[in-house]
Amino acid sequence: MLNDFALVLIFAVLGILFIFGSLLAGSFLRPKNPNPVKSEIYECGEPSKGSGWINFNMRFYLIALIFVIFDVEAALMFPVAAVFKKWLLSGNGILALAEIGLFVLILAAGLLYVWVKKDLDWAKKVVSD
Amino acid sequence: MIQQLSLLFPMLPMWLVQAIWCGVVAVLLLTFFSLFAGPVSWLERRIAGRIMSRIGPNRVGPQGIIQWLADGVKNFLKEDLIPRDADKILFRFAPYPVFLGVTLTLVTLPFSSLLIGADLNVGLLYIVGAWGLVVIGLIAAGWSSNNKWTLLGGMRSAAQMISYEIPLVLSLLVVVLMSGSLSLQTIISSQGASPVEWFIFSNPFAFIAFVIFMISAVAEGNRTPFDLPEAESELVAGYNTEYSGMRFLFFFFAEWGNLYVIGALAASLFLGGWQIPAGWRNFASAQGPILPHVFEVLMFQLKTWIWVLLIIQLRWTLPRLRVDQLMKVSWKYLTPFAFVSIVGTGLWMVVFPEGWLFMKYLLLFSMLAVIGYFVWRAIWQLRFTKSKADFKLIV
Amino acid sequence: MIRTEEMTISMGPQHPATHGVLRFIVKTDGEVLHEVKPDVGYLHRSMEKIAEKVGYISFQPYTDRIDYVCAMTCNHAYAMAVEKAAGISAPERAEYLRVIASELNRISSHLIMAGVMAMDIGAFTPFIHAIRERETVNDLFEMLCGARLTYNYVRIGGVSFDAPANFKEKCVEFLNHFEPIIDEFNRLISFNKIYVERLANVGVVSREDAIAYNLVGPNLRGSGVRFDVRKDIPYSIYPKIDFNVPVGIGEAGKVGDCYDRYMIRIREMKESCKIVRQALEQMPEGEIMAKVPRKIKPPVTEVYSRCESARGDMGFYLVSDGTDKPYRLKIRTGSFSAMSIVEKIAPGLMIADLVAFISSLDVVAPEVDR
Amino acid sequence: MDYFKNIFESAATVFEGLTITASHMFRKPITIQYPDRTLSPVIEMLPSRYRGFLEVDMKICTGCTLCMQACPIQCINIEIAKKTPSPQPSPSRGEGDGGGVPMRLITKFNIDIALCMFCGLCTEPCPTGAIRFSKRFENATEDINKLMFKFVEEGKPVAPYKKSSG
Amino acid sequence: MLTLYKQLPNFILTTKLDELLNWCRKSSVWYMLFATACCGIELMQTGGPRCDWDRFGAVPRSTPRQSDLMIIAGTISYKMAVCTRRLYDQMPDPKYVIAMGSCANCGGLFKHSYSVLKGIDKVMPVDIYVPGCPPRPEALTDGLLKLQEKMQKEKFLRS
Amino acid sequence: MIKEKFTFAEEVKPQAGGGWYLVPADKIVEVCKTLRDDYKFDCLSCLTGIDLVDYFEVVYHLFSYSEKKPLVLKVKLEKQSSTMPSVSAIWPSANWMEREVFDLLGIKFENHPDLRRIMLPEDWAGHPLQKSYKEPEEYCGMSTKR
Repeated sequence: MLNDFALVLIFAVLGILFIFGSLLAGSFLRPKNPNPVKSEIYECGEPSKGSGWINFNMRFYLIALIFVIFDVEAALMFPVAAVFKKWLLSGNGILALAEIGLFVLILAAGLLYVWVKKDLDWAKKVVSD
Repeated sequence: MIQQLSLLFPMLPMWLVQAIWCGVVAVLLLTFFSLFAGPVSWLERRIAGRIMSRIGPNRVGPQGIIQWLADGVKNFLKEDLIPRDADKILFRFAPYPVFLGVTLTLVTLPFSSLLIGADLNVGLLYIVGAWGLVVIGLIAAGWSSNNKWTLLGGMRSAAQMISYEIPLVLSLLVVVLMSGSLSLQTIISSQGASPVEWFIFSNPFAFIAFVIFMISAVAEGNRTPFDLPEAESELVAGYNTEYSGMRFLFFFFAEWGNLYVIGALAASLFLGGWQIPAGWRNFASAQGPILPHVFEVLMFQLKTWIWVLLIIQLRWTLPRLRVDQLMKVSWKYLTPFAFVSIVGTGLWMVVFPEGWLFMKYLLLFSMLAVIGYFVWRAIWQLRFTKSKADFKLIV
Repeated sequence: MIRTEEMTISMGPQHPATHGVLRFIVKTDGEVLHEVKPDVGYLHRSMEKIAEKVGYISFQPYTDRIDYVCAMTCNHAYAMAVEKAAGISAPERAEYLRVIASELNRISSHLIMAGVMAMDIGAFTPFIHAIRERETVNDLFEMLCGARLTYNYVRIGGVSFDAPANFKEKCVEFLNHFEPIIDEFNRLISFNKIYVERLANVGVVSREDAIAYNLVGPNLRGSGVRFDVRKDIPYSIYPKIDFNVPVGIGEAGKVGDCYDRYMIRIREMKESCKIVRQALEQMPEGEIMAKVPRKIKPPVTEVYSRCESARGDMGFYLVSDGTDKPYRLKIRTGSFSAMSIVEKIAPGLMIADLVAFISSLDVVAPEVDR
Repeated sequence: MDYFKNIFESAATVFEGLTITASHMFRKPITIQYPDRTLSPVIEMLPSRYRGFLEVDMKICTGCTLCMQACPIQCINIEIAKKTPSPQPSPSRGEGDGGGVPMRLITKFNIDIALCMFCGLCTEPCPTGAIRFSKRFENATEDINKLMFKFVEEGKPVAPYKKSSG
Repeated sequence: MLTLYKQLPNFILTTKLDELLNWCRKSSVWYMLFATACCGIELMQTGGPRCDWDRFGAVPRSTPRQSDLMIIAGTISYKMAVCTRRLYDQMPDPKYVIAMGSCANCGGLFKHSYSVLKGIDKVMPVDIYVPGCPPRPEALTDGLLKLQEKMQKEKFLRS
Repeated sequence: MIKEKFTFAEEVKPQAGGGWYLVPADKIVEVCKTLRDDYKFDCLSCLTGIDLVDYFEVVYHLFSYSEKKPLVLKVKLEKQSSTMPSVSAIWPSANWMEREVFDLLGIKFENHPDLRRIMLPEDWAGHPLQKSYKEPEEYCGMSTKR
């Protein structure tokens, strides 16, 4: 088992080396003529006004928050799902199903709550000043 | 395998043999990835050309087949720009997770019953996790450039990818329910070679799960109709607006690599992966130990490429969604249906522990009917404008 | 409370969605727009000043460049203005040829609009299909007058060339080929659910706004005003031809949304096909050019002539002082007023909607700037 | 109910779109593979009225400069020198210079193709059809000076064509 | 390393390498989506099905960062010239410019105009001039082929 | 009909072409408002200016969509002041048209919400459609000669 993860690790290292190596090799060959305009931020041919680093709209964070909740719960379901078949074969299928159903129901209720609260709607008015 | 190898080189310590073996496999997979992503970009351009009544690249090499090589070398020789006001460290960092996120999934893709980088027992979770790396890269690229278009692109990609990860994971759960394992090899071996033994046709809810999986996987891969992060007509080039040369190429690489990952996952999770009919297996085994694997690999590739081609065609057919519609599709359509399909599959398995053969055949034949209707309809479309399609005035 | 900052983005002059060189200074908090300020003039070529310098006949090729997507109607409008001022009337066959050329060009212009609209929504294929059909129209024009884009075909007092020998057959062949293509185009993109959802209820221009902001042509009709210069202030041979004027009915959403404006163009292409067919049938034999002096010197007068271009009511306001050069030539175009409404409608839309809204107005940069 | 209608409509229209693109994969591209893989050169496919680069047939040019006057942007530049006839016959048109009468010679006939707008206003007044459109359209160059077409070589003036003598 | 390479004399390997790299570069000319006026429509048609620049590996990119070729398609007014120059500057090297049509070549028919730049070569170096008003797509393709010839002849690594 | 309501409006009917009404500059807002509200001229289809060397003329082409008829108003404007009231409050379409007239002819409109140059860059000198306009030798370091 650990072997397999070693492969993943080596793969990751090699992948990083691949990118780094090709960028490094390229840096010997490619031209480099910087000038002040070239290193400006591109904004459709006009000089850029202000920084791009701003306090971004909350909606994005809201989605992220909902995501985290759902993803964690979905991850929790993986082990249950993995043993579901075994339970089924040992005759406890209905119990397992009830468990899964209950869990999904709670999740769905959560989704419904967010839905009704209109936090899923993109254009919901967010207080801003 | 490793035991046999270490017997071959008794003087080397075990861990070194393992490391070398892993390295070889990794290099092979990376090579495969590069060799896939390049030509598929050429293929996509040719297909797109055909759809648009033009030709596509055909001058570079025979029929333009090494177009991708020229593109690669050109970008290799292109100046590498980092804007003055950008966050330089993050800017350099961004391509790594994007590239790795896609390539790392290759480790667990089973090309045949033997050919697999590593059959992790948490395979599916691993794939989801590795895929999650991509979004980090995209946000990093969007944020670090200090450009407003890239920022919007990065934010969109973040919102999109996390939203579609939920239905994706939930649809994977259906497969886990049916197979009882997270390992991809086990999932494939619990299916069969015949279509009725595939998970996709095992019950109607699994079919819904498959559709959800495909839609959200396309969204994860940032392909049309979900290509908002790099929406060319809205955000110039999205998160990679400021990237030039080689760094840009890695984003590109990842995009086409993603295609393969999506296709391969669809094939192995729902369509029986490398499973070949017993008749073929018997025939092949009689010829030698290699041939069954060749057949398996070919079968797997066939199933994968169908989806790769479908996604390519989809890209050149559909317009793109808006951000709020994108969210709507994910949260209001896909996620509820994913819940339904999980509970439904569980119920189905309790009610029909052996499966219901009639329903399997019904699903299979309705699928075939849809495909048949598709072909008929395509021919009808062809004939509707055909007589005039070759209309040329001056030639 | 987390504060949301606004950011100011300059959209254009080089931006894929701004077809040419329009620029929008956009204030947004991420996706929703708070304020959009169009900044035009990147293609100001001083047509009006040139007209004062070069004279009546020499200005004719310049009118091609006012609205290069639909140059025939510009030619036509200008020729009508000068004819009205100088008291010349073109022979009937020339009028028919003008109408045929104008309507064919309307088709090719609307094709560009429909294709670009699809491209801005994200579908690339319909755009290329539109371009493909446009090539055939260009071939027809190449046969007719030898140029693909800047025709200089409609002249003061007539047209420059008579229809070539097999022009009628080729035209009919093209129309027979083209009408099913519109249907295919519709099935490919116009009726696509994603496309409809992207356009319906987006950028709704009310009837009152449309009139007050002086929208013209398809944009005006999209808001439900039944007004077409060809019908209501008839010119040329349009009274002799039977055609409909499509008006927005809000088939997917509200009246005056982007989808209405888009569908009106699609319908107008079909109407144009009808007009071309009729005109080809009715076209009499005869002269194509009236007697026009080498130097046109209209009397001291002023003329305002209107013509239905692909972008709507195109007006030439001509002040002559009796010499062979216009004293003042004002070109009133549809895109100019269409751009001015962006400021009013855009706040509250999303960036993606703004792109759709601009392309649904079918703005051509040189028509705005001239 | 709208909820399911939306799903159905999306699926149906996407399906329809896919059939159309699929059918397009089996149609021939309409591309004309300029420059080398065409059945005949593109220049031969163009219609007879095609307005390519201007060309001047100096044999029948009368030197009337009507084209120069007609051009709105003065991209045609003709210079005419009035000369008393030299004892030798003029280089390009040997015979028939009515001796003694002051003779006009076209010393320069340049068309700036970089400036030209291909409107056709110059070809219309030409009394003999000497200035006309050819079908040539390809002359991309690295040097903008090559876009100045010179129909009269420097130092080799051409005598204008006269209807009576020709 | 590159400086070292530059000092190498011309011999068979370096010239062959140059040729190979140039061949790759010329086979993948990505042009910027930049069109101002009438020529822009012909530029669209050039990318369209009849002429299809994709055959030569030329695809449009909308950001200057990823493009090699800038096609000045149409009239450049003074207001635009400033932006055009900035866009040109923001393209990474190596970069090329095609002046398409009379307006970009020398102002064309807008030579009477007070607001039009008379020739794009006043603000940036131009590699290829394509005459025509507007040039038909084939003429522009001819320009691309001439540009490819020029690229092939360059000494990329030792310039 | 306009004559009855506004005695100061002067009707001009030249021999060729349509006629127009000459309205004093300070009365134009009043006239336009009445025309829009009472005579259904709901659209200002064209607003432009002419430089007649001695004085400016501002021309209003009105159009009524309900009755489908046009009307032309003209205002004479002395060159010294070249200032007149804006009608952009009556027809929003006048906003940009007046900006264009200001940009190209230099006529200033009072009470205009946003009177800036529209076609030419902000730092451009002069108003090019004036007959006395001379083209500058260079702009931003770019020579204007060929």
